[in-house]
Amino acid sequence: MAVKTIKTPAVIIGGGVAGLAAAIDLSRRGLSSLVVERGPRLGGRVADFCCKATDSCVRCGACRLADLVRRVAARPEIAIYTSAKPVAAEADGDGWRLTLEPQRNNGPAPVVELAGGPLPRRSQVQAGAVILAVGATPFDPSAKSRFGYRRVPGVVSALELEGALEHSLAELAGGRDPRRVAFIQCVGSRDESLGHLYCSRVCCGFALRMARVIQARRPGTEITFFHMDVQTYGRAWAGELAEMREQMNFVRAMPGEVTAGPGGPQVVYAAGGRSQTAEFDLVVLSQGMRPPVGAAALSQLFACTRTSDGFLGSDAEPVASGAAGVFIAGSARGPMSIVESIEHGAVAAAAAAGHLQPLVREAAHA
Amino acid sequence: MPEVSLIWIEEAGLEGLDPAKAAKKAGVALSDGGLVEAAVVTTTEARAPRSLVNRLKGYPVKWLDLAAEVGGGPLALRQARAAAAVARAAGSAALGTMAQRYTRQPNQEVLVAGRGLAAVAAAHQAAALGHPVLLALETTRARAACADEKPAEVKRALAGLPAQVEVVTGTELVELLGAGGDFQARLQGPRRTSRRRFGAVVLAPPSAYAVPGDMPATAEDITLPVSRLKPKQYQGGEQWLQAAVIAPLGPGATAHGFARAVTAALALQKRPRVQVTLFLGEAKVASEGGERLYRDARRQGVLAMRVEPGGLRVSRDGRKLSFDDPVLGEPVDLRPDLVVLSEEVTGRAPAWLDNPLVTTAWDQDLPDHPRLQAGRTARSGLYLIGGARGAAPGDPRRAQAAAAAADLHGLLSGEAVAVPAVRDVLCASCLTCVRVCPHGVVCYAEDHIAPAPAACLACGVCTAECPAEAIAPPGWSNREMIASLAAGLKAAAGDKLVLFACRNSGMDAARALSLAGHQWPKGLLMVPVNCAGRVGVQLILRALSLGAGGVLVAGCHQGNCRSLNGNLRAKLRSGEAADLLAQVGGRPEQVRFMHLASNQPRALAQAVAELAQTAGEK
Amino acid sequence: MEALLYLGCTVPVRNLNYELSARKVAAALGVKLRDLTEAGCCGFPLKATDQAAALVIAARALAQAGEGGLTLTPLCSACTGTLAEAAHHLDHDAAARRRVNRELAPLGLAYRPGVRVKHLVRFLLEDVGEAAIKKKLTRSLEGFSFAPHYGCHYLKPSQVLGGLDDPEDPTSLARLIELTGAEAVAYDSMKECCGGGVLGADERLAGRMAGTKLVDLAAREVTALALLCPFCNVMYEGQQKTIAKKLATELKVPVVYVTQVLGLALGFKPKELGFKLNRIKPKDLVKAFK
Amino acid sequence: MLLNDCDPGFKHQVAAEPGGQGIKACFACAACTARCPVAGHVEGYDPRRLIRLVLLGRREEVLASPLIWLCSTCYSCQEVCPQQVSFTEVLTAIKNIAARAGYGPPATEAVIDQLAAHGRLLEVGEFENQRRTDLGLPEVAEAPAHFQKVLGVEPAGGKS
Repeated sequence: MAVKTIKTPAVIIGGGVAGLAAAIDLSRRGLSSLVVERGPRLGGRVADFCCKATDSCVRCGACRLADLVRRVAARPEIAIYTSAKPVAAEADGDGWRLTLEPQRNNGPAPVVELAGGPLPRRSQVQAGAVILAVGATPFDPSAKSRFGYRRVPGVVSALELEGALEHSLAELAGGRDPRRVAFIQCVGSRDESLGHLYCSRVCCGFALRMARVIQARRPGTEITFFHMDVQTYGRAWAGELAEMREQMNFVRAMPGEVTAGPGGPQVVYAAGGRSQTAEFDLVVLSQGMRPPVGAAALSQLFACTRTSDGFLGSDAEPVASGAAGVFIAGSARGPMSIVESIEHGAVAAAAAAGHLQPLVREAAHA
Repeated sequence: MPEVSLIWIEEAGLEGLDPAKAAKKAGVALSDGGLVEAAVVTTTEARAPRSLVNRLKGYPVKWLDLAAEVGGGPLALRQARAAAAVARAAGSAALGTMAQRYTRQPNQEVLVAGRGLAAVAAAHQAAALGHPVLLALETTRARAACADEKPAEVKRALAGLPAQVEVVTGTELVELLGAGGDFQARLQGPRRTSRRRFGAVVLAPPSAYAVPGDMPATAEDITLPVSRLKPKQYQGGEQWLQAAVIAPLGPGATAHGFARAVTAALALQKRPRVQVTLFLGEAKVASEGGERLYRDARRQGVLAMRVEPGGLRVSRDGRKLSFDDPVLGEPVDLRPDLVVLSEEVTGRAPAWLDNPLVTTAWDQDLPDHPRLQAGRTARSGLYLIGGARGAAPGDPRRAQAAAAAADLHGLLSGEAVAVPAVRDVLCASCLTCVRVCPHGVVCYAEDHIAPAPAACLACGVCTAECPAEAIAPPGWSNREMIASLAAGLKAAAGDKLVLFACRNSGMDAARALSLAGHQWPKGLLMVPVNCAGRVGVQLILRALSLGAGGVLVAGCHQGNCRSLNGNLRAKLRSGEAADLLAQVGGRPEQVRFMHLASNQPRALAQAVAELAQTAGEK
Repeated sequence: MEALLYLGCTVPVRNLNYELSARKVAAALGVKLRDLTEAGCCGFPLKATDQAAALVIAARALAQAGEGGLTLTPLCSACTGTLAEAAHHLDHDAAARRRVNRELAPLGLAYRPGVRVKHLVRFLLEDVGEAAIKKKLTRSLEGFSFAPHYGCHYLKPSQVLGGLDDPEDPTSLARLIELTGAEAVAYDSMKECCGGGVLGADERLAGRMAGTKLVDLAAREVTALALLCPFCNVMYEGQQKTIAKKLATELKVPVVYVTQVLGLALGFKPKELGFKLNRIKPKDLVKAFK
Repeated sequence: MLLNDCDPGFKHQVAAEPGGQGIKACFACAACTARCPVAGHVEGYDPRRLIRLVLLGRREEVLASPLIWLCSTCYSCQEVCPQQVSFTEVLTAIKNIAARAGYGPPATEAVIDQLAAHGRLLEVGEFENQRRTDLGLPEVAEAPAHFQKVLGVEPAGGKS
């Protein structure tokens, strides 16, 4: 059976916010694209994020996904294959020839109407440019076993808390009503022992926003924020942080361990030059970002470089990959926020359009 | 379809004809010339009264030499010819000129004003997208960089600019009127002032490094800002040279400012017998490579010392720094031989940008607005990038420039919806629309209200706030909305409810619910709006009078509104409607407002269910 | 299967029950233990004051061991740690290796990279394997419970000793204990250090440190504390009375070696495993298998 | 305390000692202190504080401190350190410097004497070997000569 070949100016690997933003930006520039998403739905990790607004918007950007999806769906020049993954790639003239393979997915079904759908069969794609927007991978906190993840009841990851924020926290806290909640920052970040010599940038804001939601829903909930340095950025944070310092307990210490106590998980940390133990109902581990799980395979597939932190791309340039015609968008390039990923997607698209320009001209002449 | 008016000007050749009959037959309304959604005028532009020509300027008008069309012959024949000509002209006014009328062709030219890498990059990107660009550099030397950039880099970037970028130097943007698609700029050149029109404007004002105001005041002779530090000049002798590098300490400290301080500390520490103590509030390592740099500095021997805000004190002579070491819990003194103060990138938006009379384009909280990224300001088509936006030198500025260029390209290539139509006959020139337009689109020029051609987001705030029903984006007039409300409510079964939902939040949430198979109350009518700010008191009350038992307005969260404060206006107007309802003996809880985000479908479902219950209670 | 037994200083003099049971268990599990005669000190006691000398001393033992190509299996965790660290250091640092070999030359010895050091218990777990051990067991210790004490240098520093177990959540001893049918007790102070390292510098401090675990276990019904290091034994068994006195409390926590537990399950009599030499004996256990 | 009076070279000296390399990387997160079993028992014993004293250059205070000899070498601090400071080894480096500077604990001499005399910390004489033989254990031989050579000392009396 002949393998179908799809021809497109640009193929975007990854249908998260960065990939979608790149597709929209390309189409604004008059360039069609094919978005290839491994999972069953668009949106990547952001699709699981809820709104953290309390009395006002906290600028997390998660709500932006809806308009990206809406705009992608409205543009016929953007084609989408979900449940698809590149398994082979070779440079082909100025462009790339990719082989896509269908992926079996058991995850949640797509909840947005889309142009396109699951990749039906193994297919070939001929593209002038490739944008890798595969996102970062969250650090698995069980690799830092001293924090008791999956071992001590009531210890959860920040992403698990995110998933439960709209529902019941009691389930996370093993049935207890969580009135005492601790956040431990930098789990997997700023950690040379793991080779993670970078700050994941978004976790402080993420944790503090969730802490605020918890306090807004259950006034009087005690929040303890174990941190080394608060990494929020943006002008609005300065004032908000001052407010939060009044309402929450900021402890500047990296805890030593989390153990199971009679009334909930206990955090062992240093204060006043000695070890202290504090008991909580819920301990949230703010896991950092790791390079995408497939970074090694992708960098091999597309002959692209990795940053010194192991993400895709190069330290020297924002979206270049070291391979002609291959560009990196979003947190596959390094830790970044949702809003930053959207912007980064546009920048990658600009670079890809620059690469495509001579090709487009040639095609017009031919 | 726009409403087309027939403006009948009596002149030779039309004697005896009945304007009303002609209008009726052609299916248009006869007008005295005030109603200008679209018009057919029975005479040529040259023959028409000047006042009428002026009034109709910029609107879809079919000038018709009716006398010529009608010709001679029996009155009945002339009357029939007149009706047919008017009908034809009306069709072309309504359809043929509609595109021009409702979405006037935006000017494609782009002005980039400012200096430095961000400016050059924005010009380059906009040109790459096919726009003619005027790059107005405010300095006389083209390659002059911002104070935090290298001139050589700017020179390189300038050399790479494509041909469709016209570069002028020594030229400053001193006044800007209009909005996206049609800006009128006044440019002050070295010799003369010129006016030009542009479709979009990118501002990249100069940026520089400045020492934050909360730095301790050490003696002048031992104190330097990072930008003036030459590490090679320092080394210790028998005694160690003690240097204090002070990173930004306050809550506004940025990762870039921190990285700069650490870079200076590292360079100094590498000098022989120099000991650097680096004071910091929070180690802001969130910049790329920031953590590595910080580690390298410590490994080199830099002593990193966290101090609480205000915790770094200076002796009266400015030569002794005192602080409490949080680790030892002891007071520590340092008599530095050198104090290096870190700096943050600063850049100011031009003062005129902050002028509320021009527009609410800018205030300092906007850079964080989740819907005003890519350099956008509140004023559509106007972009502010670079240091004034907090972007650090180098790639962040290029990235911002690229994002802004992509955004303006989208705007000018017609992604935005059409401009609002103004019914001059109703307009009292109260300027409410000019004042409330969140995007600076509605301008007042040449004695009439003149919306810009590309920048309108059809948020409808002007329509909701206009006391005279004189302005509306096409499709969003009260008349049209009420008509669709009436039709929708008529078709609705059971307890009738109306949900006015912003497309950026409520509608997305509703759509997610619908796709997930959510069972809405049978009588629910969803009315999408581009912004909750479109929903004024009148619409709410009309919905109730048309039979709705409850009205819910779902707008974005505070600080998330694409139209800045359309959501807050909607909240205010919902409250007013509820109050009015109470005054006439109704139940105020029939009118509700909620803040919502696109990813909060559950909250919407709950609010609608509660509204249904309220409506059902009667 | 063969291994090179490293006795160190303390075991062959003070912990004969440990040595006896270890040799019996190894033999029963088919491990032929060869003795590294003339081995002596591993260098640990000198590390604090003279690392360079400590390294040479460790290298001496390693060099002796290296000749046979067998895994060096100490019974003492401190010896394990010191020797493994030294081997790790010398394997990765050619300059240090040259320095050390200059010192060893007059002894007719030289360190060559690649000497493997494993605590004997780890050797049993990894080289013999849990399945093989299980097959050889003839008796069930069901009804008895042991509190495993891993100590420090059996697993840490993980940079050198990693791969066997997670020092933050160790399970290897518990698994070994459970092979015998006995219960491995999970208890709060499981990861506490015995304090043996500071016994020489501050006896009171060492006692307080060991006391934490002893008090914790005294409150539980465990057959015995099961350990695998003579240093830990000094603290938990040797010092138990003194500690109890200092803490003004009653303590009677029986202490056994993991090899003794294993020995019982392999069918040996308590006497053969040196239980006579246990100062605080798990009487029920001894009685049950008499 | 005046920082100018401290010795900035001290941290470099510690870092140059085997095991001391990591000290300067410390960013004072306090995970080590949280896990130190000695810190809980001894007032003032705080790994993070000891590191800070070295970094500040309070040389004499560190070397003369009785605290540096209280480490139980459990390696807990080293295990939890995100910056690979390896405090147990850093402290070994500090102790070595202190010992060379004459601050060593008195027990050192005795240890060296014992090793020089027997090649082991505990003497294995006839009595011990008899006991071993009775239990069916092989005899153990002493090899002090090796240790004398390595340590560069003569046996201090006793039998050899």
